[in-house]
Amino acid sequence: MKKLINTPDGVVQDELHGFQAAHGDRVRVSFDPAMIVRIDAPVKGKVGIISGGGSGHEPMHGGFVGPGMLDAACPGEVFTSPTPDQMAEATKAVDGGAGVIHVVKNYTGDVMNFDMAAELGKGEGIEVETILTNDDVAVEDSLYTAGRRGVGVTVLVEKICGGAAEDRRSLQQVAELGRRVNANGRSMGMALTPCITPASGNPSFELADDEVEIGIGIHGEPGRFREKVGPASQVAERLMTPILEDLPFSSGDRVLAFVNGMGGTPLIELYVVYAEVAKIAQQHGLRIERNLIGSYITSLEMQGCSITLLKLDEEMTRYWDAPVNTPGLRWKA
Amino acid sequence: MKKLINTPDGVVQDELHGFQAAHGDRVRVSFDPAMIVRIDAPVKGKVGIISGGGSGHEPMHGGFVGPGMLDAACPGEVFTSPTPDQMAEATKAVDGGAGVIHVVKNYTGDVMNFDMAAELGKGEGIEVETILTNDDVAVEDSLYTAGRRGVGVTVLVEKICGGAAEDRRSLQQVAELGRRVNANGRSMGMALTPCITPASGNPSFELADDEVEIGIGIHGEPGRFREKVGPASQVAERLMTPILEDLPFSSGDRVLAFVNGMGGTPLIELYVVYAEVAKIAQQHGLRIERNLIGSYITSLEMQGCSITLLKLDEEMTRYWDAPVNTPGLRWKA
Amino acid sequence: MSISRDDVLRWMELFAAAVAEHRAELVALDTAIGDGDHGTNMDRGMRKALERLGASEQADAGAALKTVAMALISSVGGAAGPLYGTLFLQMGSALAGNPEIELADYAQAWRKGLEGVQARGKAQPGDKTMVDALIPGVEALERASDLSDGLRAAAQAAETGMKATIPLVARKGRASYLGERSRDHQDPGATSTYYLFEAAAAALAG
Amino acid sequence: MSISRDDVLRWMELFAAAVAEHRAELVALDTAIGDGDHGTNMDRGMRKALERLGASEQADAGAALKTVAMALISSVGGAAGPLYGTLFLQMGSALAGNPEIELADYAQAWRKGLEGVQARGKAQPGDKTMVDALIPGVEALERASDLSDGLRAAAQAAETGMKATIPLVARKGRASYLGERSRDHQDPGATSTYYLFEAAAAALAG
Ligand SMILES: Nc1ncnc2c1ncn2[C@@H]1O[C@H](COP(=O)(O)OP(=O)(O)O)[C@@H](O)[C@H]1O
Ligand SMILES: Nc1ncnc2c1ncn2[C@@H]1O[C@H](COP(=O)(O)OP(=O)(O)O)[C@@H](O)[C@H]1O
Ligand SMILES: [Mg+2]
Ligand SMILES: [Mg+2]
Ligand SMILES: [Mg+2]
Ligand SMILES: [Mg+2]
Repeated sequence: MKKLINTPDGVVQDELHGFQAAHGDRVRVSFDPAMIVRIDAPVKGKVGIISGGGSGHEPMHGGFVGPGMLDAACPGEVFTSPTPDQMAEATKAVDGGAGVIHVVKNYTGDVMNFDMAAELGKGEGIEVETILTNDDVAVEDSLYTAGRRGVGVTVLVEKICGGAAEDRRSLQQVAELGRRVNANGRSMGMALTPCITPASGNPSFELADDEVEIGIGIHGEPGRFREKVGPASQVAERLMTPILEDLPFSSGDRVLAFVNGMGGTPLIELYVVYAEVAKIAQQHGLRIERNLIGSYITSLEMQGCSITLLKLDEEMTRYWDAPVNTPGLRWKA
Repeated sequence: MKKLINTPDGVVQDELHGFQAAHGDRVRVSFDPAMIVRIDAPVKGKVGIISGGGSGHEPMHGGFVGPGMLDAACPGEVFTSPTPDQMAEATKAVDGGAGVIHVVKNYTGDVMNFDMAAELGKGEGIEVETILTNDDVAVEDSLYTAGRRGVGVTVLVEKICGGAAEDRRSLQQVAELGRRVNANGRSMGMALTPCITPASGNPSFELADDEVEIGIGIHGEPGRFREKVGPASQVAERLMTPILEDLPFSSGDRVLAFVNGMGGTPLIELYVVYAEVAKIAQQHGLRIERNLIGSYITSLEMQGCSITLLKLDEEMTRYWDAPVNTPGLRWKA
Repeated sequence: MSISRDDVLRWMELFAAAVAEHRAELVALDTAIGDGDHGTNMDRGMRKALERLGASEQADAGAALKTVAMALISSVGGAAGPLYGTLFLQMGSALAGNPEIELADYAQAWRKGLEGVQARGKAQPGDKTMVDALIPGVEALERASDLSDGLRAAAQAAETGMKATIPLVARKGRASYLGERSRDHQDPGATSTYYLFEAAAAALAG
Repeated sequence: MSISRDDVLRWMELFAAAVAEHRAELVALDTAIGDGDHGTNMDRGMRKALERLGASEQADAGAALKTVAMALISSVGGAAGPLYGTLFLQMGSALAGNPEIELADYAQAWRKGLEGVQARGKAQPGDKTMVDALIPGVEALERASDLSDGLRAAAQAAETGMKATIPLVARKGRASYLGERSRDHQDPGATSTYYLFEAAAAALAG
């Protein structure tokens, strides 16, 4: 294992020190419990939005803290959801009197830890609403699974809800909007290579030189199946077909298309994939009204990509376009 | 070789199609000769700024086309500098009557092709000034080399000159400013892994599982030496020491610190490195007034990083802060 | 024969040692069907638990277990943090103020812990989780008439339950994403639960 | 014996074929001390050159060489594009309008080409570049009294020059960044230049 780290156990602490050194003018980094908080939090009268999750997915979530997006993020250890006291502290830190949203990706650990935190938050008289993201069509949503994973749509939920909260929409309105984004978003991912967590030092799975893993999540888990590597057009097809069928998306829909890199894939390849996504979308009569291309929700140094499609409505589009000023996503500010 | 591409020969074309599909509202992509041009070019009365270079360094340069940065970029094949007719066309496309700047990274191929283009441009009555970047301290600047390579500082030159041009500074002023940025910037890079060009299909060099390559450029070339992998603190030291000694930087200097990923390194590691850079800068009494952390000038999927330090003056800082609206770098717009 | 506060402290030390010793094994099991952090998570948590146990006087066995619970909840994260946290919290509550813990009390505390884990995680037997080691362990204790024998039987039953997770297809937790591909792997959480019973047998079986 | 337009066309076909055949070798040489694109670059360029030669009538040998030059300049890029472009452009200019190219004319055209390459790239002999194959090749031609023998001698001299780049430390181009580490590798540009002389000997030596 070769990584730009000091020690496997210290990665998250060291990264937070770097984050503080780089962005200390716009966020407050605390170490015990670990959290990254907007420097002007709590913003009075604004719904606070927090998220959290294991580290190793950067820029998500810490890189999305700032005006127009998150008020705080709670980083766990690598691929390990954070603990309830982190979320409870963050909830208090961002409560401006209008209540607090928890954006939670649907993983057993995240859900349980956020649940415990919400119980604590409520105990202190803070109104908390949870938005659970579960957009990964690679997972069957049935009694036989922990339900679908929350992946790419999480980034979109955080941006759009951030815009709405900045616009002083109420807790219920922001929560409802976030749930609508999740309900109208679908994702699927694939890997060319595994990743290596610093603590384990070993690849998360073994892939032959000509194999790809289809239907992966963002924690280095193996996917649904593997196959021989094909051209980008085939990869795009593999990911787009289940996405399009699932919602389903239909001709005339306006969508946001998000091609996400898993951390180790260069931008040039994401644009090659985007070209294929645009072709397929056109064949299906979809109108891509907004797009996002880059590595925003990652799996350490894994090579691969995920595709997220979100069926847009007017409100989502408006808050997607609204100013955002975070280290990871920034425009009009 | 596993990549998200269709065919090795078609990568650049396919990427440009993706770029056009994604950003067609803000740039015009042309394929023969290949170039990406600001949609509102030429901007009357504004100095035009173009750059170009081999592909495989994304987002540089195409991702930096837009208000506040480049007017056009000319992508060559992967790691192959573009041809004179591309630069000549781009020069014509962005000439708003105030002359055109060519930002050229100091590589034999880039220099010769841009030279031929400038000869053509001049033939058509367009005033052209060239800014040559050569900030890589890993290379000896002597009669025995092709001179120092242009690396990280190129991104800073393009941003700062872009701001100055938007502010309607004259051709001479923008050129002088860009040369000052180059003269006050120093960089050095390292790799944890090689990269693989689509056309060759083979790693650009072989590294053992516990070795790193120090002093690499951005074309997969081997570096100056290799050594056993050490902690991030040691990597930062290896890169910072020659940078600090070279200008030299001295106590009290205000600097911009740029920690750049080579394409396959995840953001979490770049922040770990940034923490070390900040420590070393502080030990030397440098004041980091601005920073940039991310993968902006890359070498396909290579893992590793480079560090660039720029000694800031008031004018550079002002134009660094100025609005920029490109796919790869965006703020205040 | 009964269980004292010091017995519980020794139990936790042995569990922490087992987790540290088997950290890499737990990571490897979790890499195969999860995200490869179960060993690191439990090790980090149990080190924190020992630290907290050492930092202040524990009134009784129940208080000690609650201390462990809070340490795990605030340091483990992931699925294991809330689940083990709940297990120890429920056990600690059941035993609070009880200076002379008899077999029946102890078995009942485990039952409460198990109920807490199932309430939190909604796992049923056969879902390929820690519950599959927990249930047979608790039931063996409940059937026992002697503390020492009962703990040995519980550890054995947990081991059997742990091994029985191998052929199962996961229906809860991260492994469930794999569907059929989760078969033929031993569940990491069931494995750490087996070590918990083993540590109990070694520490409390007298 | 003299060189006709069709001889030049055959020469370019053979050169293109050689470059295509040795594409992987040139890439491997350039991977060792450069950026691994020399084979791809030259292959792309020569395919374009043949396309252009086929697309319109070439007035004479000089015109054909200029067509090749322009094709290379607008499709190769990198260092090789301007350098080979300049080589063929200078040769083409020197031979323009000459329907009956004798050995002396031809040798002089190569000399002009070499001068152009050196003016563009500033490389001196021993810098470990294509110039190290070009100079001995041109000099052999200049010494020759017979076209056929002269071309064979030139190819041989270029081969010797190419091999002589192996122990050199590069002082120009990308390989110069490597300093001492550039030693013990054959220069890719010198290698393609050797193939250019080989093709000339095969096509023009009658
Ligand atoms: N819903 C659940 N109920 C009971 N146990 C569960 C549940 N989900 C997961 N587990 C247990 O947790 C273990 C994984 O723990 P760990 O790796 O620490 O957390 P994470 O899955 O969040 O990475 C699994 O092996 C399983 O035994
Ligand atoms: N200044 C120069 N003068 C002459 N030849 C040069 C010079 N620089 C490089 N070359 C030749 O160009 C070759 C590399 O060509 P190529 O790989 O196509 O371009 P690049 O180096 O831009 O990738 C080298 O092997 C060398 O022979
Ligand atoms: Mg985990
Ligand atoms: Mg090149
Ligand atoms: Mg796990
Ligand atoms: Mg080359």
